[in-house]
Amino acid sequence: MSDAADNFRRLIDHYRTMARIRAFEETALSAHKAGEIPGPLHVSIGQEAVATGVCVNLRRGDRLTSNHRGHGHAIAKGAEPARMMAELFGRATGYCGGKGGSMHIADFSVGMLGANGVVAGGIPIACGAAQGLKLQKSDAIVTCMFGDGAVNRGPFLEGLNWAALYRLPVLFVCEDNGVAAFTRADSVTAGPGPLARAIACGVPAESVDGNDVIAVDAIIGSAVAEVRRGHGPRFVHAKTYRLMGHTSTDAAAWRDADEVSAARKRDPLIRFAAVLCERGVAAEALAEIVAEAQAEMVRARADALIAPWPEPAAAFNDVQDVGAAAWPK
Amino acid sequence: MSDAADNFRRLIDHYRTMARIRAFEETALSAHKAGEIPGPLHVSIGQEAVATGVCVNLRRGDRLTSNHRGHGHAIAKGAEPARMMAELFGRATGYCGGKGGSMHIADFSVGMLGANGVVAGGIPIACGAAQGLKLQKSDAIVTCMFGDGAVNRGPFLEGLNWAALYRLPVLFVCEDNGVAAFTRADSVTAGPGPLARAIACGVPAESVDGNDVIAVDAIIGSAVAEVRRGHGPRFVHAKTYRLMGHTSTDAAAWRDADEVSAARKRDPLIRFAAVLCERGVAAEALAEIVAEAQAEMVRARADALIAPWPEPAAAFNDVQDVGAAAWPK
Amino acid sequence: MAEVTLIEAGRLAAQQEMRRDPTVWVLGEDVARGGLWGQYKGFLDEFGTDRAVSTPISESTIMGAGLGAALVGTRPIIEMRIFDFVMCAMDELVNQIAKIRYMFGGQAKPAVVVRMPHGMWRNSAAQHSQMLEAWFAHLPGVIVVTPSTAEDTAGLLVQAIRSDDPVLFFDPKDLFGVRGNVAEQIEPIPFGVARQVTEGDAATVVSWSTAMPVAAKGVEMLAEEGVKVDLFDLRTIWPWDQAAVIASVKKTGLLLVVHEAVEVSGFGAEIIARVLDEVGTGVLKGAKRVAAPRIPIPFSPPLEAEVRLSPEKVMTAVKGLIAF
Amino acid sequence: MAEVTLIEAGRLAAQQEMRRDPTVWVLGEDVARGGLWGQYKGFLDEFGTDRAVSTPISESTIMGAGLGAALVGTRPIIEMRIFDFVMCAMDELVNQIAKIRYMFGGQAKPAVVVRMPHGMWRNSAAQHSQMLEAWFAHLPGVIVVTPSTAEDTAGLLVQAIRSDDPVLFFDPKDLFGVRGNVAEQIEPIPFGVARQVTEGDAATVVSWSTAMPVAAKGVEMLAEEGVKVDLFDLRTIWPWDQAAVIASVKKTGLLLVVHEAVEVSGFGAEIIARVLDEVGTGVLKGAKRVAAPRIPIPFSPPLEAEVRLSPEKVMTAVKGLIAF
Ligand SMILES: Cc1ncc(C[n+]2csc(CCOP(=O)(O)OP(=O)(O)O)c2C)c(N)n1
Ligand SMILES: Cc1ncc(C[n+]2csc(CCOP(=O)(O)OP(=O)(O)O)c2C)c(N)n1
Ligand SMILES: [Mg+2]
Ligand SMILES: [Mg+2]
Repeated sequence: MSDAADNFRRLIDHYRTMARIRAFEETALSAHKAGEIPGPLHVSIGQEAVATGVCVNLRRGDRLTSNHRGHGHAIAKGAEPARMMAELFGRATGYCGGKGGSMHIADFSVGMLGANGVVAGGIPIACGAAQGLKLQKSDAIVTCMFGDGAVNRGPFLEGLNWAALYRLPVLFVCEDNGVAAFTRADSVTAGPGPLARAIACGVPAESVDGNDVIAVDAIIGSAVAEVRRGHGPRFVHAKTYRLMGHTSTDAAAWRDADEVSAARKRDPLIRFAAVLCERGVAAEALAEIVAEAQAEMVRARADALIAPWPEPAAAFNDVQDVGAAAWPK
Repeated sequence: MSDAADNFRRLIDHYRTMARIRAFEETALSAHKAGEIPGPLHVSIGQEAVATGVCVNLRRGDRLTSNHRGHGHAIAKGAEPARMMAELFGRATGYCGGKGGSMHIADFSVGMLGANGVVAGGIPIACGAAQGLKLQKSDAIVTCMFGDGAVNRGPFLEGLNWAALYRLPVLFVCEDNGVAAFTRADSVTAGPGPLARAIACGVPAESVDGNDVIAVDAIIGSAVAEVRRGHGPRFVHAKTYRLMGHTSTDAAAWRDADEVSAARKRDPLIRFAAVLCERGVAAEALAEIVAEAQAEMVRARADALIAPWPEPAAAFNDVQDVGAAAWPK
Repeated sequence: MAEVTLIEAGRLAAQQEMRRDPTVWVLGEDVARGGLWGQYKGFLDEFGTDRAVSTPISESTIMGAGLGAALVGTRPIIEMRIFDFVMCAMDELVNQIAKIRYMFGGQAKPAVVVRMPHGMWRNSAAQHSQMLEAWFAHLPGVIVVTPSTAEDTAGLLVQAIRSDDPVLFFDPKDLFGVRGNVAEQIEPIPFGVARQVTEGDAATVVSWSTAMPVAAKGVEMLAEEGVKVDLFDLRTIWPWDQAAVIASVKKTGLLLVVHEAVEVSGFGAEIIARVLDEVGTGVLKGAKRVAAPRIPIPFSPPLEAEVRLSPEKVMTAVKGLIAF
Repeated sequence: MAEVTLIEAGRLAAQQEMRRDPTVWVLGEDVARGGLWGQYKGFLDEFGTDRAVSTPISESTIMGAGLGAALVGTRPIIEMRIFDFVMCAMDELVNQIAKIRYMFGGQAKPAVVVRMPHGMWRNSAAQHSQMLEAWFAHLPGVIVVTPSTAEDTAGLLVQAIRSDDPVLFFDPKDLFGVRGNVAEQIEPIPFGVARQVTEGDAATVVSWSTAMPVAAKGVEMLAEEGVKVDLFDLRTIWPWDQAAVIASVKKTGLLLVVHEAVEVSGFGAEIIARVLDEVGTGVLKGAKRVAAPRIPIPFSPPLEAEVRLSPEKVMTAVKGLIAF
């Protein structure tokens, strides 16, 4: 097949991935509203281009650490939405058998080493995973996703210094949606920003428009190549926007309406659809991709709803080997 | 009095401060060797120009946080060597009544908010002290001293970002002696170094030869002026050398002999004595300053040796108000 | 008097103290917006950005800066948002705040209040549900406050803010909505004084924080069956009201401790060991704990239910003690 | 068999396992130089910079990187240098390592050993002397190892390195110089099996880590007066050998727990509460603890002495129990 055809297919795949992430989270939101999903739910609606553009450059054996807003990362890395949805629903068929929920989805079989409920919690873990892989002479790399909030936590400095020091195969991606919970990133981050911090810790860094999946794909593509070649860690700062509130129950009403409506126009799915149309993709073809994605997630929701709950006794499994499967005294 | 005379007196004072720090630590080392001082002892021999050049620019009401290698900082800030020595000896007359020892000397009456046994432990404390002072509309500033080892701990990033964000009156001083315990700083610090990190966190920063007391005095003088004017934090990276081992029991034999002997030639006291002689100070005058300093510390040692031990019951004081002065059950 | 929720009671107490004393201020994430729980609603407008400080996600520095600010004479309320995040600030809490006064021979006055909403709440899973208050009873230098009602939250928070000792204040997440009557002028409640909830001879039941309403319900069900017990809400576990509990055990001979935290090495163990030490086996005829198994908190409701206390478990335990 | 010090026994155990299994490696500060205590002497030369990793002073990342490396199939030994510094890495330990297997429904295998030399040692003062092992017994997801002899250090460290569970290994600083005989081929010692040191009917004495030699000395002095007791070294406090202790208490009826850590909410409380729960007051006639007051560790020798255990205190406590 020609390069052009390859490239074209890659773009369509981007769109499909983004549409699936969007559909997954919209479905999850509505299930949450309907009381089908317990616990807090952080959706990444508006940020799909980052997850997509990053993970398309990764192999299955590559590892990924994520944060509390990680559905997109998991789907893009190859996790099955049905098992993710079941996990959100707290069912036995979920990735963690219902023990984790939204903030702790992991699928080790596709290298997804887990979401994390602690901001910046994944950074040291990613460094160590890379160190362990290097020790075992693996050619796999580790991608570490975190938000703008994480750059103000200590492990950011420690981890970047660490990865640079040992020339570890880590790709750091700061998914900067401009806000941490209910606080604007620029109101709590002094100095020139994440990029300068990464460079100051010895990690080569670049910025990208995180709402432009083609740009993300390109910049990550070259960063991944560098990392895989053994040139040490790379850092990409992807600027994006969180269209929804912090959690499913937050209306984010404190944000400037103009800002939000401007951001809606930069919605990565809408922008990318326009690009694809320009390049000759029929609107119907895109609509079909969206419809398929929605159908997949509706099915996932329906399946999750009738999936079995975990046996109560399962609460005592997988604590640790010692004293397993019993009330430990 | 003329500016020149003022300046000259300032230089002589520098020399006296440095000589006193040196004499204190040499005396403490020999007392430790003689078994008079229990616990670990970290001396800053070779680094006296930093403490001296920094603290000469501070007022009594200014605060200072220190680290595990803080005798020099305390003396330069105005603490009494006799009470410090008594503390090293674990006596009731020591600054902490014997509860702290070398790693926990504090003298709040001169703004010395304490040494710290945890690397980088003083950084958040300094930030908060500055914030508290600012809240109270004080014009006092806070100086935060730490080593090159601290720049690889998380609180470094958090604290610098914090101080820059709230434009706090903090002067950060990285006393870079090239080594952290038994590990070379350059072997564990990636990227361009502490200066770049500070700048990346939004704190204006400069470097100085930390073995040149005049240079330290000058650069700190202008940094302090900036900080006191309300321009926010400043960072000074002072390059120096630890002439002795990590603790009193470490011979630091792993270091290159040539490196150490080269460093001995840059001994800040020797270098500064040469400068003073060039400027017309008689060698005898300097010798007298040294002799006085030594006599002061010999007296401090002798006094400490006969000072009373704390009453055993004092162990139960100053834990907290609730349940004070008794075995708490 | 106003009937308010527990979280609002805390807000009123902090507000009262900040109005009274200009050295009191609060720092933590999202404080500008009123805090994650609305516990500082209106503070930014009333007290300004210098006293209602919205911070970066920098727990080490939130905690350590609070300490530093106390060292120069202010009285910070350090807001940790959710208890579990204090794990990012343990050096500052354990090695600095708890020890600084002692290490420096009394020179330092670490007058901070550290607020840490703890416990299970709406299936938040393992990293957002922990209760480790027992750890801090084991840590010299700190006060450990564990209220369960709106009234106690208000009075104890006032006491905490006025205290020169560092106070670890565990807000009970699951009880934020319970209501109580808070006075116009909130009076401080002293540390170490238990609140007796019911009276009876059959047994002594001791609880605190989120376990209290469960224990109370169990005790109520027992009462309906004619079994009357002394029920105490400790309110603070360090110091804790040994006198009240011991006096009661001398009457009842039986002791049950109910807490949401893990049973193994929880504070219930200390209460039992201490009471036994004081009264001996001549007096204490039996002692049990109703608490959580030693497992992390699972997400899924049926799994979480395995960890949760229930009035039935409390009832069964008391009956077991009596039968024994 | 070689007679070696406790610290050397640990070194031999780690060396043996690193020779046996190429996925085992060590990371921590000053490891290149052999570690602060010489516990990795020669490792750099033998295993190279990839398996004897000298790190920056970045405790959060030392701990978290160890976990990450375990997730991809290696078995790191995470060296914390001195226990107190683990406070800089508590999120990684408590929220990540201890919970990850559970949260992820068994997908993760956090096979790490975290070595944390703890306790008082040569007047190191409050920030370098803590013992908080009881905290980790209260923390689901981890094993807590607390050896007191060279033999046990060797055998338990081998077991720890081979364990798929995360193991918190508390090296006893004050006992680094005690000697013992370590076999050419070190066999693993299973967790949760106490070592019985002496036998007797008068009382049951339980101890671990640095308190063990003190307890043993007290027991020896008692024996000289004709009072013979069962003395157990628990060796691991989670899991702990409940069967052995309970069987002994059924014989003696009296229980003394001796630990260096603070008495309040220490692990002694758990042992007493648990034994009482199992055997009842019909069997358990008295229980006491010999442990530290709830104060930070002071620097000065006469103050530190107030906190330290002594054989006399052990003797007095046993006699008190018997007289009671
Ligand atoms: C250490 C820590 N502190 C606080 C929180 C509470 N919290 C959860 S998400 C969040 C905001 C994170 O912002 P960012 O990293 O930018 O990610 P985003 O939510 O924008 O995707 C906060 C403060 C946490 N989970 N962990
Ligand atoms: C958090 C922490 N980790 C480790 C240590 C042990 N330690 C004490 S001093 C030291 C080296 C510190 O180096 P640096 O900051 O450069 O100060 P220096 O000793 O060179 O003056 C280390 C690792 C500690 N005290 N605190
Ligand atoms: Mg964000
Ligand atoms: Mg240094």
